[in-house]
Amino acid sequence: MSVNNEFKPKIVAFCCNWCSYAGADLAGSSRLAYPADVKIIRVPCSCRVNPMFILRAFEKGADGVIICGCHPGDCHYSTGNYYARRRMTLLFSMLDYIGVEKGRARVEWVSAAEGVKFADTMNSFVSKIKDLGENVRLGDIRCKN
Amino acid sequence: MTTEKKQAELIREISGVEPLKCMKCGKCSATCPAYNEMDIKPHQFVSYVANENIEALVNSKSLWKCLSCFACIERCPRNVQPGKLIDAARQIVLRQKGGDYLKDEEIPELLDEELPQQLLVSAYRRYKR
Amino acid sequence: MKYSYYPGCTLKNKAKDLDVYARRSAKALGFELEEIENWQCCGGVYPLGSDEIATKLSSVRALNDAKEKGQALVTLCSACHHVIKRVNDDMKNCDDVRERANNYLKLDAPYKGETEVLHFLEVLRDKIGFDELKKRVVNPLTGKKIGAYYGCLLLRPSGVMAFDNAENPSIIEDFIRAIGATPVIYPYRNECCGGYISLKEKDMAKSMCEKICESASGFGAQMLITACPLCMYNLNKSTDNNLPVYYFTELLAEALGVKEESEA
Amino acid sequence: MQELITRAKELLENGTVARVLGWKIGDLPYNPEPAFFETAESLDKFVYNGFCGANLSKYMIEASKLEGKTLVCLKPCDTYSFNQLLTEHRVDRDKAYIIGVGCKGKLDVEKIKKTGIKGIVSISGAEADSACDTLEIDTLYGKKSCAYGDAMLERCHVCKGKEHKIYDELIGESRDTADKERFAEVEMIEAMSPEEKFAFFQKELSKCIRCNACRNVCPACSCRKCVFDSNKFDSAQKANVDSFEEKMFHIIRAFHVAGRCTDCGECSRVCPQGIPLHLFNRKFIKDIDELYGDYTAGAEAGSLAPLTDFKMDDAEPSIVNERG
Amino acid sequence: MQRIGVFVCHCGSNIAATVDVKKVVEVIRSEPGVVHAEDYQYMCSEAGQERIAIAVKEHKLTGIVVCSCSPRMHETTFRKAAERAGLNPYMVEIANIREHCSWIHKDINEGTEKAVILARAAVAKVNLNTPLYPGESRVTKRALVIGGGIAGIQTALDIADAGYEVDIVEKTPSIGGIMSQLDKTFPTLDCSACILTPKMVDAAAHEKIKLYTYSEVEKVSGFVGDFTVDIRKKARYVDADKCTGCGLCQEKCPSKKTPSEFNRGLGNRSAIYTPFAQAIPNVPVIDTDACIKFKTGKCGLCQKVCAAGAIDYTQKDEIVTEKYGAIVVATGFDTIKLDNYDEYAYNQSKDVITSLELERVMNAAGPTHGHLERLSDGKAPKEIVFIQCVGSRCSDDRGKPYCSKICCMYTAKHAMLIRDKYPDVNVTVFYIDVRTPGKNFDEFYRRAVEQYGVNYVKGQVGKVIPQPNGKLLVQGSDLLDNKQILKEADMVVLATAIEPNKDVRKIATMLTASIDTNNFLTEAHAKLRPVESPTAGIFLSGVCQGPKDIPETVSQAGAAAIKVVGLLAKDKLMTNPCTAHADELLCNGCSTCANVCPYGAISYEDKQVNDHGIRETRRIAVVNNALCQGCGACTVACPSGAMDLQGFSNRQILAEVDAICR
Repeated sequence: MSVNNEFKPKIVAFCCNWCSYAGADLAGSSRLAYPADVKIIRVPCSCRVNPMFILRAFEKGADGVIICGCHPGDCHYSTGNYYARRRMTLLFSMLDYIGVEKGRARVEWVSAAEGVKFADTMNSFVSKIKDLGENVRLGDIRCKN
Repeated sequence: MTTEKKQAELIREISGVEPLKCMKCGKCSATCPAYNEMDIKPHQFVSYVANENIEALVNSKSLWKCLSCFACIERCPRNVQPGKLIDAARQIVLRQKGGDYLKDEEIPELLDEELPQQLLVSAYRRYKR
Repeated sequence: MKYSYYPGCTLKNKAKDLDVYARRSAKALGFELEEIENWQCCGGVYPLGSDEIATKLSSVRALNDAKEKGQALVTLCSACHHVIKRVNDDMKNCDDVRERANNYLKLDAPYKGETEVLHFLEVLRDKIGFDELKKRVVNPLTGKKIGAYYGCLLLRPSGVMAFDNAENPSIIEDFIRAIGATPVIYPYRNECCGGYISLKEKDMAKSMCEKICESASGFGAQMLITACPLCMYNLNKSTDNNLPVYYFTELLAEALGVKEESEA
Repeated sequence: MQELITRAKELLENGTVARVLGWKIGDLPYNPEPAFFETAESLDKFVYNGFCGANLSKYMIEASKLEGKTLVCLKPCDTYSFNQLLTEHRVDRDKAYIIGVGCKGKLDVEKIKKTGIKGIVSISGAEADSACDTLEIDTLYGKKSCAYGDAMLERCHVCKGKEHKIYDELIGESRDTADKERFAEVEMIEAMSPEEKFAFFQKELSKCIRCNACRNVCPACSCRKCVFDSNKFDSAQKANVDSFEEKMFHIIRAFHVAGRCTDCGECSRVCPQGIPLHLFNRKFIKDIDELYGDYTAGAEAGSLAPLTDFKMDDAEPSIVNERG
Repeated sequence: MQRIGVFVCHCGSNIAATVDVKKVVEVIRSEPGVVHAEDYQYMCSEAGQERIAIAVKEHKLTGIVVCSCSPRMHETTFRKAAERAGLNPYMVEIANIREHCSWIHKDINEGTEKAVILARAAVAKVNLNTPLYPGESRVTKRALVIGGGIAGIQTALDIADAGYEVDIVEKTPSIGGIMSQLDKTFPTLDCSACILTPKMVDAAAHEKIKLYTYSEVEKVSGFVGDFTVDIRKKARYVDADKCTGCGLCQEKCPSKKTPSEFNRGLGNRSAIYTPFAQAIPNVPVIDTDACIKFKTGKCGLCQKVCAAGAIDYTQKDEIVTEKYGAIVVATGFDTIKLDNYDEYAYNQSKDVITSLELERVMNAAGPTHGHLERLSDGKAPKEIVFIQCVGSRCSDDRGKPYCSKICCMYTAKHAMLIRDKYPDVNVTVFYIDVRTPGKNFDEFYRRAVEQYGVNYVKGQVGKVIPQPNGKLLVQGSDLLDNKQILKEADMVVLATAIEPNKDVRKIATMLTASIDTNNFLTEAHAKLRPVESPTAGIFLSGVCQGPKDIPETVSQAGAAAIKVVGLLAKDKLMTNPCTAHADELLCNGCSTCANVCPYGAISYEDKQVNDHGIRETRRIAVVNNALCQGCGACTVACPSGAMDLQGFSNRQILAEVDAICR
């Protein structure tokens, strides 16, 4: 096992089944590498992602959370990503408001055909999270422990 | 790393061009107004850099024949921008000591009455460090 | 309307006509060209290397000067226009160039490509409007068959210059129509005149210009107009006065009836 | 107030309403509490004055299940909450007889105490009919006074207006109280550095004792069972049963009421620890107004809340990184 | 507590090369709920599936985790295997350790570590899985084909021949599509009309096929087996029942200056027109933008001359609503606009034309009656230059990044036909690569070179330069001779890139079918499900899915048809059991969920509930399982958490989150 103590971020990616999960599959079958720090959870649609899931991930020690869905206008369920877009915009704004570093959570639209974009997105997200370093603030905003 | 490899990398860096994007269609060479004056043709600039054949490239006549008219850059279907590559190769030469293509002593005889400053300034920039 | 104006070195010297007629025409059309103070030479060519910075600074200074006055920056010479427009694009879109240039210059506020760069022709097309220009013409150049010579620098690369369709431009033709003359469209109007190559390779530039003139004459042009002193120089070297070359501003001043006006 | 009581008795006696929902005199001069009155006699204990800040609209959820109509006294800001509950089918319009009561700004005894006034025996100048510019306060230590405005709840300084959005009749005068910028506090926080923001909220939130007062009073928190009390978001692996909710409670609560919160300010009013909870809700309101167009929850019954609506060209979430 | 079995697949070396499979098995054994773990070379093989069945029995498994390729590949396989072993198929979860792990990581330690975490997340989820049971929905035994080109016609014919009703909706006045505009077809040089017209007639005459020409799909709702579609029948202003197709109206129409769409704008048509002689139906339409009667109120000549009294200026658009079980998209393609390629002088010279325009020029019914002539002066050309890849394979933002696939072959066809008919005409083809994969294709191209003497030059053209004498100077590269060529030509033909029909985006949105960055419809699987959209009940036929030639289009049309028939042959469909469900005791009845449901699947009922002894009537959300598609929008909108999604429940997803973040 590696002995260097390089920061290995924990990253949760929520991918919609129809576009982004398939985009991730395409990245895989095209052998486009991105860091192993990213772990994907399959959801039917980006609109299935409850802000509570994201907060829970952060609370449990995730350093970054990314939500991927079909491009606006291309949602398999017609409108799901439009709702997700509003929800996530407000949530991210709130996170920023309480002092969580910008960029810990991200939304990207990746279609089933965009394997390259998927890998690029994950690479850039991981490098952003590495820049931000470990997530300490969201671990406990109340700091009672 | 060999010198040529290093130079090839330097050319890529200065120019910001990725020669691997080239699909070898030859549209740059089909476009170039200075084509007939060149020993290494525009499409070859790309393959020479890709193949790290830099020695031949920097010694070529073509370096000093490119007009920087941007026609190859405009028309390249793969956004390779051969014109930027040749300029970067020129920079490699110019940035070396004694690499100037235009010597001060030869200037007076090149001038004439109508010659605009713009010409002199431009030639200085392209030919001299 | 007041614009910041960047004349460039050649317009102060060999290409005075380009400048003088432009100023007179501007006045007649009701806008003012306010020359930037202490402008420095643009360098004539845009430095292509992505690591070049010092060679871009004079353009940035001029651009920032216009920004501080809250004016758009107007150019006349094709080369100056090309360099300044592209440096402006770098300042707007290239983080590295912007950061380094601002580090060097230490301006009051960092310059981020805010200034609108307009060629004089673009002012005529987009701000005055060719229809309006047509109305202002007192001395239409009816019957004159004029070939527009664009050259490279105004048009390419089209993504950055955004001046006109780089392969089939129409702005100068529209200008020619507005001043009452007839444009002659010929395919070499956006081919290179040889540019700076004419300093050392006179024959090469000559043969290129011959092709241009031949094509223009072939399609019936009686004269060419250009916005570039270097194009003018190169074209003049290869044409035997069958096809005179003028700056577009000279014909503009003539059409507006201000050509002979003394500079007051 | 007398007019209100007279009218209430009348409506009780002629059978229009079965009960009255208002405020009852408390054990101290400044703590009237919400109460149902079933008989004309019991209305002797009815009070309506500057300390009747409590928003009665949420009580209408239970009242809607009772036989007969309930007369409910709603201040202008309370009518927004009532409308919002109506939109969400939580109250029955036919079971309510709404008297829109005038409002001259509601008072916060904590603010009076903060000016150094202690041992309050009685307060005059807070009556609904004759609200003065200055409150005269009898204390154990003698007479004191306090400017009405200085004693007002934060929410009254940023009042949405004294127009009742829904009512059957109106009784009593109102007085304009808005004299502060509604989003000034939010903007102040937005302008802070991430470190300052975090320090600010960490300090405030660490005061929370999870007493649920905010949740209980909030008219938007009207769920039959709160998610924090159900096992829907529970999971088998969870070691410490309540750690997650503990930490994220206020953020999640604010998100749950985003687009539905009428900014009534009850959460901050009732917080025993004095946490400015409205700052979360108001941030969402500000974002919604800026990103999706002005929207006031409860201004109109039946309107589509911003989070159940969208536009094709809504801003991308990355806008958060671009702003400020 | 579940009894979970974990099965880790080597996938040959696809997984095993970068994931230590044995180690995954070893580590995962100690996860809560796991009672059995094993690995195998190929879990998806029959032997692999058999191992699952044996383990289910031996270890009394209640849940299964398969660590393998993407669930999009084999989820169904393993669910069926579980079902055969007596488990509910929804007790299976897949940990994707191939596409999301072994294929993208090089370091075996890293890959193994991640595979373990992915497996843990799946185990955590299965611990909370519950058996799910699909419902049933009915199948409307009728199909809709959108687009009436060769793809649509062939699909419709094949479906109809299998005995099912099928409707074709075609936007233009006639079926036939681009193929009807072609002169000859490769690689056998058949006359296009000769092979297409009989198919058009067959389609029109088929008792199971109904044609909606000059019509557009306006609205689509419903789901697989039960779509409801609104079709707008645009007003033709000609009564199709009365019209005899005599053509007199077109002859007499005084407005004859409208560019003919069929002739690619190279000729004109009248305001009342049928696009071409063999049009089906042979009923004209009135173009109201060109018609004098519609523009000025005067004229009315066509009405006067029509003996059948078929002209009706008062006709209105009509909306027809139909039910379908399956929908086939066959919207086809068009050539790109060449405004970004003015170096080829298409806009500057009439003698620079596209290949599709050349088809019209070569066609006997075309603007030049089949004579090869210059459109500027009608003179016979002596030198013709063809330029390949105009707008194709362009990764700049001017053109299309893909190969249009058909150009190499049709250019060889054009070159051959010209050399055959006009032996004195020289033909030069500038090409980058000649791509001729296909039966008899390369032989065809070689014939053009060897037998017909077509001059193929490897290199792209930089500029086409119109000359004062009317000729075109073509400046191109000859990369083999390392020369810049200047060739004087009389005509230049551009092999213009093709792109999906402009309307496809709108249609894809209506169908919620996914579309790629080039506007081609995405297939469910690039290799294994090429004619199905990922959206159930939507099928793809022809170029709307990707560039292809006629033989390929016809094969794909047949494939799409058999998929449709396979669907329509069922009486009932199993519905996806992963639908939303409201907890009665938690539901507030607030309607927030219904506001975000794209399918109108949520309604409210006043229900008697018993909430821990309190009996009362409450307004409760009720989900229609046949309508719900399982997106989950409602679950997040619900403030109380009453609404949850089966198969992707809040607790399941949180369990995955926890397992990953552990």
